[in-house]
Amino acid sequence: MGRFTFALVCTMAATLGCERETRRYTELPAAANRSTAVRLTTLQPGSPQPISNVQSPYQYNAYGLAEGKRLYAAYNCAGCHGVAGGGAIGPALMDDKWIYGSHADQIFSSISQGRPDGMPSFGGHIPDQQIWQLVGYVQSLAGLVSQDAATSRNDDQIVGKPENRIEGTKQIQTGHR
Amino acid sequence: MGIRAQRRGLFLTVAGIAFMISACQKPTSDTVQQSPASARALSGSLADPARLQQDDGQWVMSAKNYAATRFSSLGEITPANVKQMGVAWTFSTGVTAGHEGPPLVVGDTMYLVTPWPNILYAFDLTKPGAPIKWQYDPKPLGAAKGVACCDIVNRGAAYANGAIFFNALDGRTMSIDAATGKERWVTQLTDINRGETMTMAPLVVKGKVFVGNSGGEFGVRGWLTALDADSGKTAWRAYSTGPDKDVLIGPTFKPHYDSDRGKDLGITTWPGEAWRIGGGTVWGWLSYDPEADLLYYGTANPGPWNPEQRPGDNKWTAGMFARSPDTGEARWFYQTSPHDLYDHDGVNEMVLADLQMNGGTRKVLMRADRNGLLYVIDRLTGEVLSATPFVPVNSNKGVDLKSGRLIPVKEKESKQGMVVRDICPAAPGAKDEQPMAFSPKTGLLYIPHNNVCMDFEGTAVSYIAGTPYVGASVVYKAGPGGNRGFFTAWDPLAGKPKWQIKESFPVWSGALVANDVVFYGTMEGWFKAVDANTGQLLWQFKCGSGIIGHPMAFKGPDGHEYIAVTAGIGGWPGAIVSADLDPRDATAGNGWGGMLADLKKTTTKGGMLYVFTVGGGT
Amino acid sequence: MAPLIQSVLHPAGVQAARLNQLWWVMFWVCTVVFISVLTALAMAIARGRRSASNASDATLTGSVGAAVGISVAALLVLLTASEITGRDLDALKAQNALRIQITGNQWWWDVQYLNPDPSLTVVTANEIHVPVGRPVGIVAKSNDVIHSLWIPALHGKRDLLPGRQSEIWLQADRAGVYRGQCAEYCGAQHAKMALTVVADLPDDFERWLSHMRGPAPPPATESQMRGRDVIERGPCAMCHSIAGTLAGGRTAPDLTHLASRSAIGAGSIPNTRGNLAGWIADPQHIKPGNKMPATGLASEELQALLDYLETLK
Amino acid sequence: MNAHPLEQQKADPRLVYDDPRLEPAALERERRHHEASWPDPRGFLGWLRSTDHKSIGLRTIVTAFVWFAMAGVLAALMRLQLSRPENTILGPDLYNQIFTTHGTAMMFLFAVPVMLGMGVYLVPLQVGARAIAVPRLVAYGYWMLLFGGIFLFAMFFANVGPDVGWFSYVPLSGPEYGIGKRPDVWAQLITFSEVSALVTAISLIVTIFKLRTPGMALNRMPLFVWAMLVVSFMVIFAMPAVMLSSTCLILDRLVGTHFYNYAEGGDVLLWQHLFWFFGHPEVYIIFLPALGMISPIVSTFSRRPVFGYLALVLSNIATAFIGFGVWVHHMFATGLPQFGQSFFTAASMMIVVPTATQIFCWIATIWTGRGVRFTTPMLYVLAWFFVFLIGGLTGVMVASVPLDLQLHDTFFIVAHLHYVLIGGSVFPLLAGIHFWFPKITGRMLNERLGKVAFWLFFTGFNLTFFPMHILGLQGMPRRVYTYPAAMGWGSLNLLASIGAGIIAVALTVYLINVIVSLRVGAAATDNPWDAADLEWSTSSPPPVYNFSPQPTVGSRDPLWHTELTPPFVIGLNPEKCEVLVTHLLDAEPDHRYPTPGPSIWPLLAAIATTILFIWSIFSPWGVVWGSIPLFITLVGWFWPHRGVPPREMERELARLEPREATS
Amino acid sequence: MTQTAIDVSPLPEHAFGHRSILWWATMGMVAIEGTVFALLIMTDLYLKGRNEHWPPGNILPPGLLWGTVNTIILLVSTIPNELTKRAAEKFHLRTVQLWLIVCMLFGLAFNVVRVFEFMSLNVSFDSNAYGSITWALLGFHTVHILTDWVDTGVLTVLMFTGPIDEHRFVDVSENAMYWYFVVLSWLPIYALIYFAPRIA
Repeated sequence: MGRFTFALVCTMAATLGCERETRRYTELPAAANRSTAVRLTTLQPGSPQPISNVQSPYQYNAYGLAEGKRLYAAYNCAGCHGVAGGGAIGPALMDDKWIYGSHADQIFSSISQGRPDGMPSFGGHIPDQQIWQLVGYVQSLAGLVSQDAATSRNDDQIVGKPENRIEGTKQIQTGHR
Repeated sequence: MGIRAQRRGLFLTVAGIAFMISACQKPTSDTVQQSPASARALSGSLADPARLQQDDGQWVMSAKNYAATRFSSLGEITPANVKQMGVAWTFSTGVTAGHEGPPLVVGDTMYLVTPWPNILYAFDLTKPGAPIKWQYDPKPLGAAKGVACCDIVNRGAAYANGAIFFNALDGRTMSIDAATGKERWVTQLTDINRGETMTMAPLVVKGKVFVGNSGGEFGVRGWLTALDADSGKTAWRAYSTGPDKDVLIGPTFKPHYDSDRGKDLGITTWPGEAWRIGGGTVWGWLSYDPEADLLYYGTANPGPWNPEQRPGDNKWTAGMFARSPDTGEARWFYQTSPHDLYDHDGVNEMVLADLQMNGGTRKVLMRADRNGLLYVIDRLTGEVLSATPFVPVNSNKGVDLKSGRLIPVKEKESKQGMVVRDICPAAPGAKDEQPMAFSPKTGLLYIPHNNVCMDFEGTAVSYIAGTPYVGASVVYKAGPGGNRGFFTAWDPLAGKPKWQIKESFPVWSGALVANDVVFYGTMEGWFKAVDANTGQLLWQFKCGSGIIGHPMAFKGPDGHEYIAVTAGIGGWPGAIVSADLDPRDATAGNGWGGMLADLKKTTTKGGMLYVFTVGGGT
Repeated sequence: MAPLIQSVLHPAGVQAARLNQLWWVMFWVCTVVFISVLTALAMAIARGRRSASNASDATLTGSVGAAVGISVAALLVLLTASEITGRDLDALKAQNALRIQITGNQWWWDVQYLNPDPSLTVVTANEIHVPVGRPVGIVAKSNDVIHSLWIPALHGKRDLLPGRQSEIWLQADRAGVYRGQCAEYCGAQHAKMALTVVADLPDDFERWLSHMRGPAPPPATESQMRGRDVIERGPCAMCHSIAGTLAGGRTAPDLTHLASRSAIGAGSIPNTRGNLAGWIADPQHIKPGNKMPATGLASEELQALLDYLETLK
Repeated sequence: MNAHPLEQQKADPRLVYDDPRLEPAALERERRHHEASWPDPRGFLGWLRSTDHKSIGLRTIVTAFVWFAMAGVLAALMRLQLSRPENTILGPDLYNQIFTTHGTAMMFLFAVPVMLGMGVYLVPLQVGARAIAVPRLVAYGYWMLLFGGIFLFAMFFANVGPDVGWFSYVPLSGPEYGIGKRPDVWAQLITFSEVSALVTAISLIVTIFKLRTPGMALNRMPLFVWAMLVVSFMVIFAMPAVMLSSTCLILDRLVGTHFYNYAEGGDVLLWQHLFWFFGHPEVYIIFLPALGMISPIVSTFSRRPVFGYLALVLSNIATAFIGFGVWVHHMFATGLPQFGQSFFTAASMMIVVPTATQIFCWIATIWTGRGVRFTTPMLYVLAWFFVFLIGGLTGVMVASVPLDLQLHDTFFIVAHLHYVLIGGSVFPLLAGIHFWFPKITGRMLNERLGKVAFWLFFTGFNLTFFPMHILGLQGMPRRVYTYPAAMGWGSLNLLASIGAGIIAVALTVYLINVIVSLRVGAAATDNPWDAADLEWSTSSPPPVYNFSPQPTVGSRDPLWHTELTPPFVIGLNPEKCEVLVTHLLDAEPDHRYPTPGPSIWPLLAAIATTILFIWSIFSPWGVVWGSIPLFITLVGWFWPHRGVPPREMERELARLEPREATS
Repeated sequence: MTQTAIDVSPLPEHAFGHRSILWWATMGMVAIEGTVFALLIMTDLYLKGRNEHWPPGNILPPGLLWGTVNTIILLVSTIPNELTKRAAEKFHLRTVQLWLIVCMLFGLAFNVVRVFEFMSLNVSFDSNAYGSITWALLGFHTVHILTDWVDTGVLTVLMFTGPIDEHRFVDVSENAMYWYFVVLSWLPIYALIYFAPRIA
């Protein structure tokens, strides 16, 4: 018994020790803590810090974007934002006006946290991974992702240009309407 | 231009209409007219809406009267002098959403509910420029905007016994003291997390406030609720789907057609538990026949739009109920669109009138339905007397008068995953909620309506509470002729138009008949006056924004006739502008994007109340 | 549970039996042809080695012609057999048939038992029950790509084509459990898209069907209640349906009677509590590429969820 | 008739006797002259510029075998994964890429090209021509094959390997479900290989029609040439279908057209119709050349002319015609009306008749031959009878609509198609390589190693694929990356995987034999097998100009009928590398034609085309901008080097014809 | 035994028409492209059969004007084409040069009108299957017109700059042949694009 306890304590100490002695200069990969630095405005006191340019892990990933597109329909996003992102109950996603910002982390927050004027909060209802996929797809609606990776048309009624033919939007406005 | 029938004298054999009921009685309006302003207000505050509705000087409910005629006999404005009409005063609501519904005038006060944030304004009409007397802000939840399908509109308030009743978007009905603006009661009726909102204008009958929910595009289970006007407590609630006891179907239920008879049809005409999320909301207009003591209202579309997810007749959606206002018991039901294929809600207003038909007087209700047919129905039994298409229709072949059923067209039926093209009328229907008016003088219905067809693809959709439950990709396009709207004077007896005005955009404003002049607005922002008999354009005024509001007429404290209307583009079609949608997506705004891209270049958003009078000024 | 039967050579229904018959006709005729030709070849080699004497060209032409003629005759036999079988297969269509609509999805089967009375419709997934001795008309559809429904013990394949609708008629003549599988390559998890077919005696079948019409039973214990909460408030309801709860998703299999099914993940693994837990915790490990994400439920939530799911008989 | 002097009248060739030019010394002089004049560019640049059909044909064969080897490695990986149930060596994503790339490479980069490559090498020799017609086009075709293959495998290694099956059914390969660029890679590979095959087919047809040496009337053409002629026509009429369908697919994916979008009026079965309209003839495109190789081998090693020449030719043609009428038998499971079922069952079974005819003709040949010589090529051919019979008979089963409903898309089909394609084509091909190796390289392949390889291959092949028939009947579908242990398919799969290992060993032995024999093999004589066709009349390996002097023929088996020594052809100008163009039917001399020399432009044009094809996966503008360099290279290609300036030409014309000047 | 030989030196060094190698190679191309055209036409008819209305929805059939103008241009262009061919076969360099330029002008006119044709189709290639196949038919034919036009252009330049020998005249003759193919293949496509939507 004593020997067993000793071994156990040693093992635990060893594991803890390994953990403790790890010097992680780089914290977690950027993707994991993206949502912390979300800003909805460029206006900052003092000298402005750069707006985070965290990107969706699926920005250049065709599979992730296609999954995003599937989820956009599966989670009824299309019902509010239009089949091709033209908007209906919710604002248009294909134009250059992004009320809560067009950066990946801003969109992530909008989906995850919800927004006060009617955007439901999907955090906890869908896994973060899928939110990131949606982020990538939503960006593709406004031409903010690589055209090579963007999805093409669906085998459905055609109501707008396929995402891989949407030219990138030049000027993105952010802010409340 | 519409057809001008020569036999005008012949069909003006209108025996009586609901309006006439009031006309036969000793008109209270005379006394009201003579009484000083304060007296008018007093008499108004004491009066029951059943009596007030007969007073053409006031406008105490959104449809003007229980018969929903939107007819005012005030005759100061005539085809001859309407050209001199000008703006008396205006008021900016500061709200940029669509302004549906009319203001009310009770005594010397005008009441106006804005779209969300649903602020109720009272204007003192006795003072120049009608300053704000008080305002009431219900502070509805912003999140409610996310579950309002077709812009964050409000279709008006109702007045009774010294209180204004109206609904806030987040599902509250409230009673506000008409004189002071103090809250009497507020009742929370819906849960926005389930997608339920409220946009309709309540109706007050016999001390009860009738309200219904909205959210047919969110898998809401529709209902009509009667609230006690004094306390706000629920008197009864009648669901539009589910077991008979929920629908308040009992022994007194005597529908005219076989297909509406049977036990628990609200369950058995649905697959599985689809009835729990089956729609049939009550967001439109209510009418009331005091003589028969029957309340009439329509139930909206079944959800989702994709009909393949809900095989069966989907009772009791997309139809109309007659109920007792006291107990809510259903008396009869008629389904305009059994197993609705195209979002053809049955909520359009029902105009009550007594028509001379087949040698007798029939008590009828008339409804210009979304499915393109103008129904004339015996309002005591629910029997369809006639159903005539008033626009080009290819999605049905009319009604089989024997069985009462709409005859569907096979090739226009939805096939999930396939685009079915050129369905006429489209989802917004030949006519949506924009109410028509009926003139007992001409015997004509004045119908503001659409000329819209669509391509439709049903898609599988998940029910996720609080998210849209539609399951369709739709694209609207102009119907035959290329104009997207009409303003039609319809002869219900002859079953054809008397005259017709083509409008470029859907005519989404309500209609008003003020004696011989008919008023309506267009989405470009023109407020138009036309001759009730000929349809000749008499006068028009360009408002600041497109008009989807409902014009109303009243007599000011100065004894002059006024016409009021709200401009402010929005609503389902106008959301293209008001919500700044992107028409490069043809489905933007649930289908309007493809058709109304030019609306963005035509008008801008912004709500404004306009009050006109002959000569203008005060 | 009976062993899974997914073999052309073990027919359990009239259609498959006819095909099995045809197979053996083909097999024996072809075997005879095969042996004859090889014998001829062997004789030719042997003869050619023995003597260099040439038969006359006319004789040869006659022999070759005769051989071709015999081949054609054998072919006609097979053609006739095939034709007869084809007609027989078509003969099953019946009025009183059970109608099932099967819709292919990547990578699972959506099943609906159709009924003229819509409220008697039954929705389930990945497992069908059929009554023994009664024709079943299956309406085949697809929601995404082309799949193919194949239950070898009962019948051949029928493609599930998007934008089209096809039919297949079959009948089980022996009670038992038969396995079907998607036969048209349909993407990443084509391999794990199986369908369990249970052939019940007619009474059992009716009992099963009427049971299936009911909603999920209400949770009885606290843990089960918590489990239902996890479904309704958590990620499950976004995709799955359970009649009687708020869950109304249609992008994933219906779970109303999940516990009565024998397998999960469209035949990927047997439906046991442990497997179910593993599946929910990390479905991508068991069926890589399938559309169900890891949901990251806490273990306490997972246990409650399992408690509830086990009640969905 | 006011004929222009330059418009020469058809002049008759003269039959000359006792001409000084016929002295052996003179003939040798002429040979030297050819040797000196026919360009044989050396060095790496020369290799890039070469337009010699033997050089291109050989490198096509070698390249195709490289793709064969790579696709074979992929096959081995698949067998490794399937060797036991629930195996996790390969995940579904990789497995699906592997089986697609395997199928695609085997069909498009190996089977068709290698057969056409054999044709390019052998046809001009067998018809007695000095060169192939339109050689630069053939060179271009080779480069397209090379770049296409590099493209496919490079993409595969970059994890962009196609994963939608070699048939790429929509909508799985379409814009919605065919995610990323993987299906585009497939579709463009098709374009590469089709362009290559089409230009080669044109060249072969023209060669066969116009360059046959005098005396080789159509009814004296070797059967391999007949097979290549029929196949080339099949290529011309079948391949456009898949080019069209894959172009439509790319358009659907890239710019959003709706050919296959059922929601917008397209159709998913349109793809299948177009694909199988190509896909079924494709099988015969692969199969007929193999039959063409069997005839000379059977004939040579039975030591008699093949029996039933006319029947064999007609069978070839009949197969081609029927082959175009049975594409629907790949679509039985989609649900056909009863009438269609009967029709396509009958048509599909009918194809047995020509095939049976051929088999019986060969048996008759052996029967009446002067004893079979059991050389390695002959062993492969005899094995062909065994395996192809199985493949053919299972084909009959599959042709029956009802039975196909059970067998379709199962391992039974995998077995069937490998018995038909490997059995039907690769066995004769390996035989053919053995047979013609001396001609191509000048060295004999080692018979002993050859026989070892043969027996290993024969055993391994049957061990691999025969169990698959049973697996299919036991219900194992195709294209699955794994299967549950409970299904009981494990042991047969293991057996098949072991068989696959043996095949790998067999092919390695074969390869070793080739490499070793190339270095130390016995030197080959001109006609080591004592065969009958013209290619055996020239040296091994043949010179650039193939023959000097150019032989003519007087019978179907020219080398066996030397008693009718046919005359030579003389009078072709070696300076201009002239070939003799003859008449279509009876091959009478018509005119002389200078064959275009080596050129770098086909390579440059192929590079430009490659850029265009790959660019067009990413942007439709790739087609527009990419066509500019292509245009430039094509102008460079066709810009003539011979001739005079127009003014000079005009002067010459005026001098030749004063009348014209006055008019 | 006396050695005999066929002396082919008296034979000409070139030939026109089906005697020439290039003619057969061109025919091979024509066969391939003709097959593609035939398959495109089959595809069009197949899709037409799959759709209830052709064109679907309220799309108007293509405007007849430009297509008909182009058909006329094409048909008339066969006259200079034939004249070029005949001149080439008689080695009339000047005449060949002249008619080649006329042919170029016809081609130019055709290509310009083709732009208007595309604009009057009343449907986009990405609207629906009808639009896709209609654009594909017209587009594929345009590619032929364009390439043959560019080809003729190169040949024209060549006939002015040299170097020239007899084979260039054969080239001109083959080029004219190919133009006939382009013209002939247009006629069924014209009927299909412009009249099939008007019949059903």
